[in-house]
Amino acid sequence: MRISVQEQAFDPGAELTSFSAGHRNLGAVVTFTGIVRDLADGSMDVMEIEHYPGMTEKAITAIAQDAMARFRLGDVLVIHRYGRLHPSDMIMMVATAARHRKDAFDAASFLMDYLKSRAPFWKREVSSKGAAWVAATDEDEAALERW
Amino acid sequence: MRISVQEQAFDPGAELTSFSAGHRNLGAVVTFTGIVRDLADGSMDVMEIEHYPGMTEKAITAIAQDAMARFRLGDVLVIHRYGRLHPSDMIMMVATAARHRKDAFDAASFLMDYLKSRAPFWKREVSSKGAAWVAATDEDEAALERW
Amino acid sequence: MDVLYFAWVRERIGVPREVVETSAATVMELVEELRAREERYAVAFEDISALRVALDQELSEFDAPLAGVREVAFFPPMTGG
Amino acid sequence: MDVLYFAWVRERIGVPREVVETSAATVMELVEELRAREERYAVAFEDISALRVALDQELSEFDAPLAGVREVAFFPPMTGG
Repeated sequence: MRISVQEQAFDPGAELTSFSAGHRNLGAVVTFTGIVRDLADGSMDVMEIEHYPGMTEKAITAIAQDAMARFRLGDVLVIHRYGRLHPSDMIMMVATAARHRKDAFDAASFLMDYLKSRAPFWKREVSSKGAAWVAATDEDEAALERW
Repeated sequence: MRISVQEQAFDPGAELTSFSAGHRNLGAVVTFTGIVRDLADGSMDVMEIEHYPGMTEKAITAIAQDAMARFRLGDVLVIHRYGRLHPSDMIMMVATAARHRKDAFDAASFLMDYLKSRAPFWKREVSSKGAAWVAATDEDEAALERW
Repeated sequence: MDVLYFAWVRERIGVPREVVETSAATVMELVEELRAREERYAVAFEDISALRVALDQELSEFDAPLAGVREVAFFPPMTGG
Repeated sequence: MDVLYFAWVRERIGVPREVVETSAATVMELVEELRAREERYAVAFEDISALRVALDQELSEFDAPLAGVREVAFFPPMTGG
């Protein structure tokens, strides 16, 4: 299990390569990569991601441990950035490895649902027209209910 | 949309890097990578994957088009190998890109469920103790019913 | 008509493909003709529920008509992914 | 007690963290004390349903006791991922 909360960019491809290498007993690797989306009118300059140092690592570790306990997983990776990002930058990534595809898929969805609403990050979209905090959605909160 | 049925090895990391590059409007990329699992006693020498040239490409293309029609996707990638593989080799990969994570996850699961039971591949596990064709499971057939 | 065999169906019949002259109207009639030919066909087609069929590279059913079909393939349930 | 603010709560209050001397027994009592202090706190804590609280870096509830707590953080619903 590896958790990284970092300001610097990461390479999802290189992460997938090292995460999936050398497994003789895990047949399924699932990844999710989150990418900064531009605003509808293409005006975004920067996405600022604020977090709560200390709590962030603890919260993500607890979510990852929960995933390891709920699903039959061989390994978990979570990388999440903070700081100033731009459209098409990679914000975060999760990877799960399991013997069977259902565990790998379910665990990756579970991790994303919990990271979305339970990891202390806040996003602010800055464009030439101003800045606005991204609001949490009822849909994201509701997504937790299926687990 | 890219479909590749190939004998040669591929690099899932490099594929993820090129698949996820440059999207300003797709926030979510999901990948599944299938890896050859050894037999329980660690005795597998080779996994031979046979396919039906011509039909394979058509069947996978139809499955990918179905995914594009059912989910709000920006892009789909499917790579599937045939020939002689060894434990820990990458057999196949799917990648999906969408605005939202649910579409990307659902489409990747859908693709896997259909590739498993509706793409004309057959696997044979060869070990020092003999060779056996991998049997389809009721579970894999049942997985199609949720779509 | 080209008839193709894959996986253990191919192994039992001993060839990956062959040209078959037939006036069978349906897949099932073709199966009956093949079964009657030789023991190896009878063995390969013993349990139809364990087999799948594709007509011109599209999955089909054993009661499907063969009119206009150029390529028939028999194989066990697929195990991709 | 260290009190931390994040995102628009931080913006409204104007500082990311401060030390608060309090004898509040619960989070809600602390919120009432802060609201009574200055307009910027009243504005930040206007709608408690739009806020979340963490005690010593664990998500908690507004009726939770503060006994033994060293760090309280207030913030809007999280938007990770």
